[in-house]
Parts: sequence; structure tokens; C-alpha cells
Amino acid sequence: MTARPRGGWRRLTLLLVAALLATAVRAVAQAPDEEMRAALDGLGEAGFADKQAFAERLVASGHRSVRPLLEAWLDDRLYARADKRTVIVKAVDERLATYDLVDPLTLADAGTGAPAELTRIGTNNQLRRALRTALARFSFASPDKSVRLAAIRQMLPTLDAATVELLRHRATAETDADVQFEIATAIALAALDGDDVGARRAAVGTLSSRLSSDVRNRLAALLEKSDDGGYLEGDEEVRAAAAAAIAAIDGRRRIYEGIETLFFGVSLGSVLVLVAIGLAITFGVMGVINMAHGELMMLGAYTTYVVQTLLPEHVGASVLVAVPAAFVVSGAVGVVIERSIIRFLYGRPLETLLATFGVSLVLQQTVRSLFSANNRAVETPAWMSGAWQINGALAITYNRLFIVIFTLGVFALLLAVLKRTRVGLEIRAVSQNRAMARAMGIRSEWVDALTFGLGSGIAGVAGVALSQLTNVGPNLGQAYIIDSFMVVVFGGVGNLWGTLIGGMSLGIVNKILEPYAGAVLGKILVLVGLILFIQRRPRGLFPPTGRAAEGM
Amino acid sequence: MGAPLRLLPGDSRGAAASFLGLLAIIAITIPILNLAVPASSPLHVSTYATALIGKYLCYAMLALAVDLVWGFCGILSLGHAAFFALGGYAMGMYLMRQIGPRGVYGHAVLPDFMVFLNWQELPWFWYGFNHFPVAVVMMALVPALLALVFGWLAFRSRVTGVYLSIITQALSYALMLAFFRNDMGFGGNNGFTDFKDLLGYDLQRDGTRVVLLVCSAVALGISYLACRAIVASRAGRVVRAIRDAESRTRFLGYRVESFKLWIFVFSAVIAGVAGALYVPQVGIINPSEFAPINSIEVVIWVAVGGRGTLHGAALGAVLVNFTKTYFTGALPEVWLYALGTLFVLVTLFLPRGLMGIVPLRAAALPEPVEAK
Amino acid sequence: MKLKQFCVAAGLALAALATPHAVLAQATIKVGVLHSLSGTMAISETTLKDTILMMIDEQNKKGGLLGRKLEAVVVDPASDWPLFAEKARQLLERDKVAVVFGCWTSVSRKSVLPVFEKNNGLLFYPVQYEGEESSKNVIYTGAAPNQQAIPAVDYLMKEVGVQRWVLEGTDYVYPRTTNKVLEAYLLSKGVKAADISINYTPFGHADWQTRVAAIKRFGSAGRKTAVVSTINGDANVPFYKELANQKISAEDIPVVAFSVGEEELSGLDAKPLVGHLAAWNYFQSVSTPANKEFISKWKTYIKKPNRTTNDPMEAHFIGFNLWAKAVETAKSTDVDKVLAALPGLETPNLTGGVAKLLPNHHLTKPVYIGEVRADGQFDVVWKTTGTVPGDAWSDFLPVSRDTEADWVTLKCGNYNTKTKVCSGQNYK
Amino acid sequence: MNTWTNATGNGKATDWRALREAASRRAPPELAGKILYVEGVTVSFDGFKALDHLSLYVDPGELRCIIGPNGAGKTTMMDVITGKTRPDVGSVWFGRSVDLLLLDEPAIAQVGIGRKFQKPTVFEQLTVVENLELSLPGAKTFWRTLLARPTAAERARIDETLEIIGLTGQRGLTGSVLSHGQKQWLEIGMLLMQGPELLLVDEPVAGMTPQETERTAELLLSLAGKHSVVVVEHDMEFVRSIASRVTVLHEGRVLAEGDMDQVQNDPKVIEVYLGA
Repeated sequence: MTARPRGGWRRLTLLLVAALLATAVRAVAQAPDEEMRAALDGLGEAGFADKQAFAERLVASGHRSVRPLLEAWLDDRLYARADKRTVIVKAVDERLATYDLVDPLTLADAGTGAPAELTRIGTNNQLRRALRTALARFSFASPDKSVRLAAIRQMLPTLDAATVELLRHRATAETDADVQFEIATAIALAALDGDDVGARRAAVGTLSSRLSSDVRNRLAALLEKSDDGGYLEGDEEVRAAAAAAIAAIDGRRRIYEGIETLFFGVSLGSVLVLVAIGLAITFGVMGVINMAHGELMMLGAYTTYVVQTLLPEHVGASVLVAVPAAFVVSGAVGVVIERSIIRFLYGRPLETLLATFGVSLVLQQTVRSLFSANNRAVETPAWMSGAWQINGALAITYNRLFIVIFTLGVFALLLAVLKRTRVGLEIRAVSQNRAMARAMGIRSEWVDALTFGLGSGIAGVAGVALSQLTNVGPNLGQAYIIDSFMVVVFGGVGNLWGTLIGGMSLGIVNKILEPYAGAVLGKILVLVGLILFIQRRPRGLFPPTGRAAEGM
Repeated sequence: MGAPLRLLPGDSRGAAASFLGLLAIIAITIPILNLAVPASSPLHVSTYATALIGKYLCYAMLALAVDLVWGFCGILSLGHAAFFALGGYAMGMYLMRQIGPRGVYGHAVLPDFMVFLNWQELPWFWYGFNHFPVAVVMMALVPALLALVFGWLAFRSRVTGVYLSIITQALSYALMLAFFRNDMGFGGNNGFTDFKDLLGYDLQRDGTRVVLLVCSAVALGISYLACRAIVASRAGRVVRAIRDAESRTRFLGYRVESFKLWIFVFSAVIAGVAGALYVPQVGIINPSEFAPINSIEVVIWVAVGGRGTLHGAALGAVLVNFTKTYFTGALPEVWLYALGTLFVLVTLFLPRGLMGIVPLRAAALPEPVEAK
Repeated sequence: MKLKQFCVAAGLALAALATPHAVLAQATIKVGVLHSLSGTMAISETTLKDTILMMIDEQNKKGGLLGRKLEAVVVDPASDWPLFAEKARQLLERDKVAVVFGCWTSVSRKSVLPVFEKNNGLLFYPVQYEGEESSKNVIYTGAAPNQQAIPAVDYLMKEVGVQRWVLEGTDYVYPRTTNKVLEAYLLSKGVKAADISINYTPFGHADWQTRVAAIKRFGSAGRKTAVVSTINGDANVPFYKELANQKISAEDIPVVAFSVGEEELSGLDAKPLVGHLAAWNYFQSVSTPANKEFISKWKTYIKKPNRTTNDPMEAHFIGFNLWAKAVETAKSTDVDKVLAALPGLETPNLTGGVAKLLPNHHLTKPVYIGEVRADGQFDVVWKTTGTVPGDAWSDFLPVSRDTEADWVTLKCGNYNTKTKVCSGQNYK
Repeated sequence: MNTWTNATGNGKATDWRALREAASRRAPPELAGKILYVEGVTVSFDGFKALDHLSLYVDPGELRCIIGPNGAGKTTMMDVITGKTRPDVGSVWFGRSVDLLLLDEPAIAQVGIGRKFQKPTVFEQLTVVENLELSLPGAKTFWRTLLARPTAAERARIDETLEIIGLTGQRGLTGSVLSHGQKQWLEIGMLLMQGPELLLVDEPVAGMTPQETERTAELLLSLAGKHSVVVVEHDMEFVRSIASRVTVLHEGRVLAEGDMDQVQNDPKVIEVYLGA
């Protein structure tokens, strides 16, 4: 059976709906304000159960300030004053010396109060859920389509006759197809509880085209047996239709699950590509075994944090600003590393490992000294949070989606720089034949610094993306360094396309294996697969060809 | 006169003698200073120091193993910590079996973590580890087998350079993840700890620690001599030839992959034995020993000491670890700066490692050749 | 030959190791601090090092102990478990510290345990852990499973009406044990096995997409579902970020965590996590005079007004006060005398009530359930009426049901009440 | 000196003895009398044909020069003969009995084919003597080299070779300190130590002084007869000074073959060389 709110809520909703419907027709019957006020003023010291009881009474009263009061409560703007009076605070802002107060029942101004003298009237999950569900009913008529849709979806698991009545009422006025679709779902779900066999059959028919788990659970409940051994659903035809509908829903959900897994794989692959792509330059093109690559990413992530700290009001923009900033910071550090250390080590690739490992230790400790060993909080901008709900079974999270797009963008840009610009040409020339490039007048030293800076800068950019996914702390780099080397080597050293395809395929294989093998075994299998793959193709997915390959 | 034609600069007889002499001094004086000299005397060596030195000697053996494959054969293995850890686990399994009914739950056969995870009987791969000889064989055999299978696959397919380095790293990483799994039967993250005794001797006793130190010194000495003998043999010259010009060696008719394979396997055995000696001295073995970063650190010891000179690698290991011990105690807040800077400076100014300070007389000047 | 220089260097090194540390030890009482300041655990442990340094500072301002000043000996075991044992040996054998405050992970504690037992040292361990241990030389000031996990599950079951359970953990001993205890407990409360899903992920697991989707599916079966998280360390941030992105709100599927506190939350944007739960014995938001004073002292000491306090810090606070009290009672820093004085001692908690050291070397603790607030603090939504005594050996596990620890009368860390035998780690 | 037995008698011969026997049964009949038989070999890299139905036959004791512009396929041909590159189609036989396509590089070296690289490749960290020692025919397995000590005969042979290549005075130097010409010589010396029946010599006089070139020519000429020698070279003067027979390769095919004069007057050759 679908979970139901406790009895009180059900009755309460009935009352509420009755009241709401009534408002449309005649004047509101005002509940006695004094009684309400007494209950309200006790909230400051009430336990969660009492608070819930009060909320129920409030809603049942159909009082005209129900909605603003509940909204304020949900927003954590309901406070108790020192004199135990309950008030609404207009805006909570730590920087204000005094708060403007509003009376919760009359909604009239109630003077001001110092934050220190106000005690917040807290909520917990159950209370918030109840408040939200109660408020959802006010949203059915919202001019904003997405609000209406959200309200109906909020109601779906806890439908009752009154709500359905409200929805039926709403259905006639609703113009939007998506909202109508959800209303039809709700009405069909409600019809399953009815006595009319024909209506139940029709409802199952309607529901068989839905995807949401709420619908599926409700249909499955039709097939359950009650304690006395009989089916909960008496009609055999309805049961058969329900079974068929479940099979259809499950079949479609499986397809979407497959798509979801694929997306997970692509998004993990994008992260792998992103963390490897800078290394594909410093290691793949220049041959520097850059153990500090991870720390350069870490610097990018910290840059995001610093930019956010500088622009506290503009979280959305800060991430965008952080991208070039991180590129500059990590790129500059990269140039410094190249000029001060790496340039003395060309032709001794293994020794770059030693030196850059030293650099990585120093960088780690530097951020520990500057920012402490703790993680830093990087906020996710609104446009990157949440998920794009494609249908009842498939949602794609925005941050992952943006990272996939971002990765492809960075990749395309890098490819364009290397293939289409003069700098890119010089970078390729120096990496293929340093002596010849010098002979042709290319300042190879300058190009080396630039190349290393480019790779480091891209590592920094990757760090911005990682700051949206994982810890921003001194160990960030360590967590990704192994993966990034694997991707570059798997793809074929020196081949950017190899890095892209290598990273993506590792990500997808990993995610396809994970549901079956578990996260740990899945990863082990991927590693073993990688080892065996390298046996088959000792130079990676896209091996360097021709005589140039001999020197590697 | 079948004497070897010539040795690499660092492996001259004098250097070897000094190295072995130093080892002998450690193996003789530390026990005396620890056991016979009273704690109040300024000459007394504490058990803490004894344990530390014992640990350094095991690290030196590991460095020797890495240097043999990297310094002489040109195989940059970033997975040697795996062989070290496997040897350590073999020893750990023996030590766990020795605990017997003295475990927390008092089970006669099963180690505590198995009792706790409701294992009913000992998994098959634990059989025999209660016998010391079996354990000793496994300490060498398990790393050797892994090296054999892995090396056979990799060298046969001519995986070289960074590709080889990265798949050795992948191997070590995969093993780490596997050993972290509690379901594997190796104690998961906690690994093995709280060992009681080895061959009946209490591991916490000073005498046992001293014996372990001496064993480590002897094992290091033997490994050194064995490595030196290999390096000095014609096979050793072939191995160096492979490092310098692999395909030239092949066109001379040498099966390069088989040379690489045997050197790799031998090196894995040394690493395994080092790990086995390490575990009773530090008192714990857990999967983080497999961490790829550990293998990279070993490579760094070798590079700091001087790649391609056996005693250089060993001394590099001791030196870097001593520095680390000192800094983590004396400068706990900033030791990473110091160590990091040290690595950078060594790379920049001592390209041949600390052994590079030794004048390269042998390489620079003609030397009379004995083969007449 | 350069080798000679090496011999000299090596000799010097040996001498450095061998020379006993400056024999000024009489003047001060040395306190060892064994927390990782680098490596993966630095993120959690650095704060604890600072806490102890602050406590020592405070104590010295009050004139020290027994008329002697306290001196901290800080070492960095660098999140490396063998190094923990080595550093513990250094603290006990070379520096001859009177007491050590340290360790975070269980494996680090297991690594140092033989060292402390051999050298008869004294370790105060401040972190909630899996139990199943009681050493003569360790005082466990963090929570045992019955002081954190069981009350949390009780709350969810009774107050929230949770019927389906996801036990999500990192694959190591603490989650394995806790989940075992919880599974046994849930089954004993009539929860069906099919309604419990247990899953483990590796350390530092960063890609939670698949797992969170699976939790979502498990939770969409129509009955109230909750996640009991024993996810460790670095894996938490990506886990919570993914939860938020896949729109699993605390109102739908609440997550109760045992390793996520104020400090962890300060490292991520808490707004999307509002309502998720944590069970601890201390919350910074608990408003008592003692706590307010502690918080303001801490902020002054660390010179950062936005630094948070957390549960293991309170454990160190309690542990340090207990030790100081025991030293004063025993009039000595001798470990045996201090250990004899410790059981039965009481010291106030920061959140009210008193912490009493039990004969099993565990504490009595109040248990709080908090909901995450947008500012990264917790709203306490439930607490135990009194304090809960820490249980070294879980009553919900068949292997340890009959085991007891008592260092006062039985003088044993694992005494089997059925066979009347003292065995295990302190068996001689 | 019968190096054939020398190379196979001590080595790990059993592996390919069976192969050789099997092979000889399938050997083409027209092999009679040829030491090297390359027929219809095609090698392509990513669609580019480095060798295109190349055929080449070398008689025992012959000194053959191969010339051709860059990219003509000379080095690739060497790679195919020595087992480094596998052809797409074609057959390569050594003597009557050895199908080289069935063997890998060490095996091919052991049946008696020596190769000198275009870029002089000696073991830079080993001494001259050690370089030669490693080139000795005989046991080449790990376990046997582990215990091997140079015999008196072998030491004598090393000394003899040192004499021939004129490096007696440099015997204790490491390869890295030799001059370019000395390295070329050392590499030739290493070939001699191998005692192969067939020598493949890639650009032996590149970077040599005229005197060195002259001595190289003498040396190669002295080898012919005892060994078969295939020389790839750009230096026309040098080729003229040593070769009786010259093969011109172009775009992976044999463009012309004959003595130097014939080849030089061949209009196709003139077009390729002058037209290009």
C-alpha cells in the first residue's frame, strides 16, 4: 500500500480543501483569533509533536494567514520573542542589527527586535514535509507552471479524496499539457481506491503509460493479498491489467536505467578526461612525468574557493570567473615550475618525476599552511544544482551535465589551440623535433614554458570542475593523479583524442560494471582490464606511429 | 682468469667492502649497545632506535630490488611496493596464526577479524601458514609468482617505458583495492596487527627486536651480494645492454624478455623478503602498503641515493627515511616543505644522486682490462 | 672515497637516535600529541592537535599540574599506520611522555596498541569507534556503537517511522561493525531482511552517481526509507553533493551519519543538506554556558572566528580534564597510579551533565540527534534523557555478547562471563 | 669459419630446429643457391606502402649494395629480414631451410644474420671489450650467461676483433666516450664477433672521415666471400668502391639491379635521383 499520512493529516486536508473551495464561493469563517494566538505563543517552547498538532489546527482553521505563516515557518523566519510572543521576521540577515517583525496572525507590523532576543522556532524533517504538503495545495492555481507541477508531484504519494476533488476542479481550468498529464495521473490513482470496477480498469489503463515509482508502487499494491488471503483488488481483470501495466512500466524503466547508467559513465568519463587532459600536454606532449599535476588541479579548486569568497553575492558568476582565474593561477605556477626546475631536466624524464614529486609535497603543504588542513566549502551555483527531470524515470543532474559539456568544450578549445594557432604549431614542432624547431627560429625555451603553462592551466580549469564534485582540500590532487596517468597511458601518450576516448571508455565501463560487481570490484576489474589491454596494445589505444615512435 | 671485465663505478670492490662493513658494524654494535649497555649510558641505543634501524634496513632491501630492475635493467617499476606488501602479508599470516587462542575472541584457529565477520572456517589460502617454513616459502614464492605472470605478459608483449610503469602501478593499485575489501579474507583496512610472537619469541621483547635487526642486516647483505654477483656476470652486462639499447641486444640474439623477466622475478623476491622482515618490526601490515605512492617513494629513494649503484640505492633509502623520521618529529608542521625541497635540489644539483658525488674515475679514464 | 663520508653521516644519524633527549624532563610534564598533520587524515586530526595544545595552554595558565608546567610533544605520523607505531614508540621510549592524546582511525589505534601495552603508556582516544576492544592502557573518550548508532536508529524508527534501511558505509572495520550491530538490532526489532540494504564502497569513493541512484530506487518502494551512513572522510562530500543533485531531500530519505560533524560540514555547502541527520554526543549548537565558553576560547586560540568545534574535540576536552584530575588525585603522573585513579572520576560535559569514566575505560555520554542547518550547524531534534554508559563489547553481536571489560575488579579487558575466563589482547 | 654451427650448436637450438625442418619441406624450389630470398614482400603502415611487392635475392658470399632515395624502403626491408617488422604478404627465406617469417629477432640473430643500425648503436655504458663479449656467439639464455666466463678462445677472438677494428687501444673505454667513427667500427666489430653468415649493414660510413671510410670499404670487401654482406648506403663513391652488384629501391620496389655502371646509366634511376 502507498504510505499515507497519519489520520490527522487526512482529515485535516479534507477540512482545508473544503475551506479553500468555500473561499471561492463565500466569505471566510474566521477562527477565533484569541485561541489561535494562545497556541501560537506556546510554540517557542513546544516539542515537535505539539508543533505538528498546532500546524494541523492552523490549517484546519482555514485562517487567512495560514499561508504566509506556514511559508515563514518553512523559511525559518518564525521566531519567539523574549516575551514568548511568536513573530515572523521579515528577512533574516546576520548583518542586520535589528529585525523587522510581523505579527503572524494579523500580518501587521510588530515593531523590531534584536536578533539576540529572538529564538527561532525550529522545524524537523517531518514537520517541514507536512508544512510543504500543506502549502502545496495553495500552489495548484499558481500562475507558474513549474510550481503547479511541483505541487501536484508533491501531493502524489499522499492523495486523498479531498485533494482529488481539488484537482478535478483544477483540471477544467488547466491549460498546460504537462500539468494535465499529472492531474490525470492523480485522478487515476485516486480512482483505484473507488468502488467502480470500470473506473478502476480505465485508471489502470491510464496509469500503464506512466513511469513514476509512485504509480508503479500503487499498481503493485493491487496485486498484494490481504491478511485473510484474498486479493486487495477484487476484480481479476483489473489485476491482470495491473500486472501488464507493471510489466510495461518496468520494461520502460529498465531502458531509462540503461540510459542513466550510460550517462553516469559519460559523466565519470568526462571527469577522467578533464583531469587527464592537462597531463596529456605536460606528460604526453612534453614527456614530463608531472607528479604535481594533481596539485595544480588542487590550486584550481582553491582558486574557485577564493573567487567565491571575494564574490559572496554572486555564486553563479563566481564559478564562471573562476575558470579563467584558475587557468591563470595554475598556469602561472606551471610556468614558474618549468622555468625554475623542469627546464634543467629535459631529456631526463624520469628525473622530472622526482622533482615534480617534491614540488607536489611543497604545494600540498603550502595550501595547508595558507588555508588549513580542512576542506573548504565551495558553493554550487543555482544553475548547476538539481536535476533535469526528463520523465518519471529519468533525471539528469545539471552539474554532471555541465561538466560533460565543459569537458568537451575544453577539449575542443585545446584541440583548436594546438591545431589552428601559431602557438599550437610551435608546440607541436618543438615536441616532435626540438633541434629542427630551433633551427627554424622557434624559441624553444619560450615554447616549453608556454606548453607547460598550458597543461598546468588546464589542470587548474579541471580543478574548478572538481570543486563542484568533491572535497576542496590539500589531498584533492592525490586522489586523481593515478587516474589521470592511467587515462593518458591508456589512450596513448601524446594523443589528445586517445585521452578523450580512453577516459570516456574507462568511465563507461566502470559505470556499467559497478551495479553488478560493486564499486570496489568494478574498479579492480577495470584496472585488470587495463593491464591486459596494454599487453594487447603496448602503446595504448592510439599508439604514436612512424619513426617518431621509436624514440619513446 | 675469468674475472669480470669491469664493474660500474659505484660497485667497485672497495665500495662493496665498505658497504658490507658498515652493515656488519650495525649488525654487531647495535645489539651490544641495545642489550648490554645500560639505559643510563649515553652509548645506549634505545629499542625505539633499534626498531627504526631495522625498518630502514628493510627499506634499503626494497630500494636494492627497485634499483636492480630500474637502475640496471631500465624497467621503471612503480609497483614494487606490491611485492613488498605481499611478502609482508605472508609473514603477517604466519604471525596471525601464531596468535592462536590468545586473540580477542579466543578462537583457536580463526584470527579475530574472521571470527568477527562470522567466518566459520579458515579460507583455503590460509592453510599451512601456521608452519614457519611454509610461510617463508610463500614470502618469496607469492611475489615471485606474481612477478612471473605479470612480467611474462608484459615483457612478452614488449610493453616498455611509461606504459610499463603505469601498468605496474595499476597492478599495485588493483591489489590495494582488493586487499582493502573485507571479504577478501585479509582483514581489510585494519590488516594484521597485535602480533604476539615469532617462532615462540615475544615480538615485544628487546632481544627479539635485536635478532630481527640482525636478520635484516644479514638479508640485506646477502641480497646485496646476490645483486652484485648478477650485475657483475655476463647476464648483468646483457641486462645493462638491454637498458641502454634494447633492440641492439635483441639483434645480438638475446631473448630480452626472458632476461627482463628473471631480473624482475628476482627483484620481486628480494622485495618480498624485505616486506616479510619489515612486518614483525613495525607490527602492522595493511593494504595501504600497496599504495602507488609508496612505490613512487621507493623510486625516489633510489634516485636520491644514485640509480645504478647498488649501495647508493640502499643508502638513499636509509637517508631519505631518516630525514623523514627526523623531520616528522622535529618539524611536524613543515616537514613536507623540507622533504619536497630536498627532492627538487637533489634532482637539480645531483643528477646522479648522492653517489654522483663520487668522482666518475672509472667511466672517464681508460682502465687496464684484465681479459688478456 | 665518498663512502667514508657516508659512514660518518650514518654514524651521526645513529648517534642522534641514540642520544637521550635533553634530560630536562623533570622540569615539565610531557604530553604526547599523536595526530596526523599531513596525509589523508590531516583534515580531521589537525584540529585535535590544536585542541590539546589549547588545553595544555589553559592548564599552564592555571599553573600546570602538581606544580609543574605541561609541555606538548607533537609528532606527525602522516596518516601512515606503521609510522603511528613508530611515533608512539618515540613518544613513550625516547620522549618519555606521561600521556598521549592521539589517533583517529581504528587502524592507527590498532597499530599503536601493542606499543602502549608493551611500554605501559597511556593513550586517550577521542573518536567514536566500533567498540570490541578494551585495553588497560587506552581510555576511550569517543562513543561506542551503543552511544551513537543504536540511539540514532531508535530515533528514526520511533520518531520518523522509518521502515526500510540502507546501511551505506566505507569498507573498513568501523562501518562493518556498526552495520553488524545495527543489522542485528533491526532484525531483533522485527525489520525484515529484505528491508535492509547494506553496501560498502572503497575509501575516497568519489563517484556516487550509481549508489545514490540505487538508494533512490530502494527508497521509492513506497515505505519510509532512511540511510544510515558510516561513510568515512573524503567520500562524504561527493556523497552529499550527489544526494543534493539527485534531489534526495532529507524529507524524503533522511541520511543519518556518524562521521559527519560541524567540521566536515564546514568543508561543503550545507544548504542542500538541510535536514539530514547526525548522531553525536556533542553539538556546537547546544547552548550551555560551558559550551559557549569553550567555543569562544577555541576561536580565540585558533584566531579564526569561523572555526567550528566538534564531538572529538569535546572528547579530548573531557579526556584531558579526566587525566588532569587523575594526576592530581594520584599526585603523580605515573601511568599505573593514574590508571588506578581514573575509573569513577567525573568531569562535566560541555553540553551539560557529567562524563564518568567506567571501569571498562569508556565514558557515560549523552546522545544527541541533530538536523543539518543551512549554516553548517546542527539543530538538536532529539536527545537521550540521561547519559548512556559506553559498552566496550556489543550486546548485539553473538561473538561478544558474553564479554565484559572491567579494569577495576576483574582487571581484564575481555572477560567471558560464561566461561569465567579472561583472554584476548591482555592475555599473559 | 663455419659460424652456422657456432651459432646454433651451443644455443637453444631445439626451439626452432623442428621449425626449420618443417620449413625446409615447404621451401620454394627456386631457393637453391641463394643465401637470402625475399619474394613479393609488402609492408604498409596506415595505408602507406613502405614495401610494395619487393623481391630480392642474395647469393652466398656476395657483397650487395642497396641504394635509393629517402623513404625508398631500405630500412623497412632490413626490419623485415631481421624480424622487427612483419610483412603483410610475401616470403623471406634464409638459406634453404629457414623461413625467417617464423622467427623473432633473437632467433634470426642466432641463425646467423647480423645487423648494423643506421645510427651507430653500441652499449654506451659498457666498455668496448664488454660490447664485444656480449656479441660472442654461444649461450644466450639468462641462466647460462649468469654463469658464463669468457674462455681462452673467446678472449683470443675478442683480441683479434679488436685488432681488426682498430680499437685495441680503446678496449677499456665505455662506449659513450668513443667518437662517432669508433662507434661505427665497434658496431661492425660486434657483427664480426657474432660471426653471421649474412651481414646487413645500414649506412656504415655515415659521418666517417675519408680515411675511416676507406678502411671500412677494405673491411667490408674482406668480409665478402666468407660472409654475405648487404650494405645500404647513400655515399655513391663508397658504393662504387665496394660493390659488384647494386640494387636500387624506389617507393618500396626494386627499380633497377646490376653493376654500378649499369645502374647509373639506367634512365629510370636517373629520373628518380635527378627528378626528385
